[in-house]
Amino acid sequence: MRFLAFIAVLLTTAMLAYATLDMPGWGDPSSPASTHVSPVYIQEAYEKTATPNIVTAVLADYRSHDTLGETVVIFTAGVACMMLLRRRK
Amino acid sequence: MEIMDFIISKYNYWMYIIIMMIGFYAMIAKTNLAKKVVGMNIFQTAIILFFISTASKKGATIPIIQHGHGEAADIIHAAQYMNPLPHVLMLTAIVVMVSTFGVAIALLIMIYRKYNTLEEDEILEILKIENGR
Amino acid sequence: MIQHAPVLIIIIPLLAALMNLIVGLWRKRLCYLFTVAALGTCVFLSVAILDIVAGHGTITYKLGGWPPPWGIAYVIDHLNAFMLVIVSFISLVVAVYSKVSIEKELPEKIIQFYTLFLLLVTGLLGILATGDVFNLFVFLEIASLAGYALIAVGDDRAPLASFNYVIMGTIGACFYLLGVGYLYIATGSLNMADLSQLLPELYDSRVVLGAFAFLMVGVAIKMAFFPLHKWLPDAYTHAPSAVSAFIASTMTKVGAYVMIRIMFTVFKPYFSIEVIPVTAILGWLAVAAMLYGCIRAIAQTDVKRMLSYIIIAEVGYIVMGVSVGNRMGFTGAILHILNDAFMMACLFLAAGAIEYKTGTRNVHNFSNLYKKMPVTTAAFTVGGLSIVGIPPTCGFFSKWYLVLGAIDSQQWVFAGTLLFSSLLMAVIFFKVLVNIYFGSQPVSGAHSIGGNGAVVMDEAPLSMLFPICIMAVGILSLGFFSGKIISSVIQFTVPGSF
Amino acid sequence: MIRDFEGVIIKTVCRLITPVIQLYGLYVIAHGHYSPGGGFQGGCILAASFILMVLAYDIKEVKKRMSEKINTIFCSLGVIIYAGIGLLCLILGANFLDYSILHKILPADPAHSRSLGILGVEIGVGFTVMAVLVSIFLNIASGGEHEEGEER
Repeated sequence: MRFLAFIAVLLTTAMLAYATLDMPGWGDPSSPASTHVSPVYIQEAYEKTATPNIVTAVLADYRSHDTLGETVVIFTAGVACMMLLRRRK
Repeated sequence: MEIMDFIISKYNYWMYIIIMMIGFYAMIAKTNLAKKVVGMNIFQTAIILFFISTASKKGATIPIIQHGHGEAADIIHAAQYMNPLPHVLMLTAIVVMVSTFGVAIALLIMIYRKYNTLEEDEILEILKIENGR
Repeated sequence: MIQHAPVLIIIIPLLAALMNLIVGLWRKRLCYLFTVAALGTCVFLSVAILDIVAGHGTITYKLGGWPPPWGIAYVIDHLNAFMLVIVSFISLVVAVYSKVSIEKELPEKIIQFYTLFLLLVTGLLGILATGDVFNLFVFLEIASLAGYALIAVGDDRAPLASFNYVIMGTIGACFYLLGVGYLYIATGSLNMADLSQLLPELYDSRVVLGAFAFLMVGVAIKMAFFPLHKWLPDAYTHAPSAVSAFIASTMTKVGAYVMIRIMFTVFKPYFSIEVIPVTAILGWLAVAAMLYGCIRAIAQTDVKRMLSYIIIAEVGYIVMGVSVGNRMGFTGAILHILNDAFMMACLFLAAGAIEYKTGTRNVHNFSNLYKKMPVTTAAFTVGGLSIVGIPPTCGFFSKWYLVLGAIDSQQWVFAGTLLFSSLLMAVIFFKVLVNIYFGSQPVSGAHSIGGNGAVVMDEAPLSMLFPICIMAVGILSLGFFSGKIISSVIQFTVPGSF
Repeated sequence: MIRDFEGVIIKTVCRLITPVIQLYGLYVIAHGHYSPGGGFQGGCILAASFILMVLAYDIKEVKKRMSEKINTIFCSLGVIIYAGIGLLCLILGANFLDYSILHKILPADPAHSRSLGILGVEIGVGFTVMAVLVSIFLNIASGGEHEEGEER
């Protein structure tokens, strides 16, 4: 079991590391992640949402449906714990 | 010196891979159920570090726009500020992680109530005896 | 209002779940009504969406009014709309069924049960409707968390089974998230439509290759595809009967949907088929899944565990249909998603009703059960025949298309394995059915009150019987209308290049 | 466990510090537009104040201040606020969660009504996170019995 787990871990590591070779370097301002979608957030967010904190603007406005999902996830966890553990005597 | 540059630009990914694999190994190889949950947490934390490391830009500051009171901001250059999107995604992922952790701990408590142990092999022994009956 | 249907179908079960928790503090009985009403609305909306999509083509709904690569968009085409109808319909049927069984199995947890059930439906519908890879992850987690908790309240072994599911499911979700991260690094986008336009230039990049591998492994864990299926039999066996009926019939199918979405929408079909030979690998694993599922199922005596192993084989069928990479095979796979959802729901509901009345899941105790529960066993028979693939039932038609697809692409081993596994399923089910109709032992459970050894008919209550009958009739009518379903919906879901 | 004189110190400090923590939590929620912060972070801080009270006093004492019923209602209420704001936008004629349409009922232009909409949903997130974290903590800490401490 240990041995199998070790093989699985090695394979995953190899796959992950192999993929990093083509990645843009750390802090590269010309990487796709910094040039494709995000510049629009930085340039527009303050003007369109009047919120200087861009993270908040993206979190609760541009991608607000994700945040709704996030809130539902934690609500689900709360109800799940209530259901699994709560016992009345 | 090219090799040094290469390593410096990639070492953050390799570090997170090492942390992630520690967690992954704990999840699949450890026989103590609580250790599996801890491994799960390490794994998810490593993913969060990975995402956050993709957000950085050299020479950029945190994504909060400099602003006066009530005035419009100056012209904003995208290169001045870090990429906000990975931060947003990871705020969501942190909540998911906390939630999974809570449910997993609740399940551990239920398992402990039933078998009085969290060692997987001991539980399997108990199950074998139950099956034999 | 109808143009908001894509988002309302997610929000209505969500709001009903939230209200359930508050209303439940005051009146427990209202929870059931709320649930059924909300899911009924969902069925109505999903049919309306399917109607709009069939008439006007793909719907794009911009959440928050932001244009797609920046905001999140719901994109609903024929495949989504079709899956939405399946999931919402089965959730309604199972919700109706659950009333009596939950009152017996979880008398103290009715409120939380219905809340989590609705959240599970919300999660699954969200996965189906969204057009954003990260949003899909969030809904995947909603569905998974609700699923973990619902499974854990089953019988004695359920917490351990559920814990193993938590570990495996989290690994799957994390791999999926890693895949999303790699895609994000390579392209800078999270929107499926945007990704499918950006990716073709990057198909030789190692990052994209890694992303594809991790997305696939993650989804394969969630849908219990062959080498990663370990969690499924335990989890589905020990869950409460209503829960296993719903999860078994929809969760793996939604996983299959996500796999199809990634292979053919996010990545172009020629990437999955030609650039890297992923379909070939998937095809051979699917063959292994079919054989493994059937062979393990033969040895089982617990009816729910037997059905769980059959699900592994059924997932193999669906993946095989996708992997042969032609029109026939793909049509068969999509039709099989529909049929399998109905068959599994029917069989699990019937098994739950039998357990409710006789208290046993062991197939050896089913002898002569038809005298006691004629309707339930008839439905069980219809479901079983459909899984085997006997002509008037729907199972035959999807297998027919799958075999044709395999033959079309010269994959004789796939076609042969499919037929052989059908034979194995015939062995499994005829063993059970012979025992039900011609068993040698007397009927087990609380029976023979009628004196002289004559067995009194003692059917399950009407609220259980009705959903079971709906499912059995559904299986038969899907068989009759399968040609119409293919011509009006399924043929539009096939990727253009096939 | 805790001897009496230690209990006095801990209880007094806890009593003094709890309102400050809660105020800070509210600040973090409300100031999320201008500095790092927001609903989740603020909700965590609010939950931390209740958890501190559980540690210093006991579960019964905390449940006197925030009963299980109230807690359950808060759990739902947060998400209801969030989804309700979304539905309000939908009723006013825009897409779900498109806060700019709120300028019809708020005294602000579309950009500022987006800002106010963000504040609204952050408050919703804060409620839910606070209530759920407290509820998870209580359930896990007491094994679901909520019986630690004596009746007062």
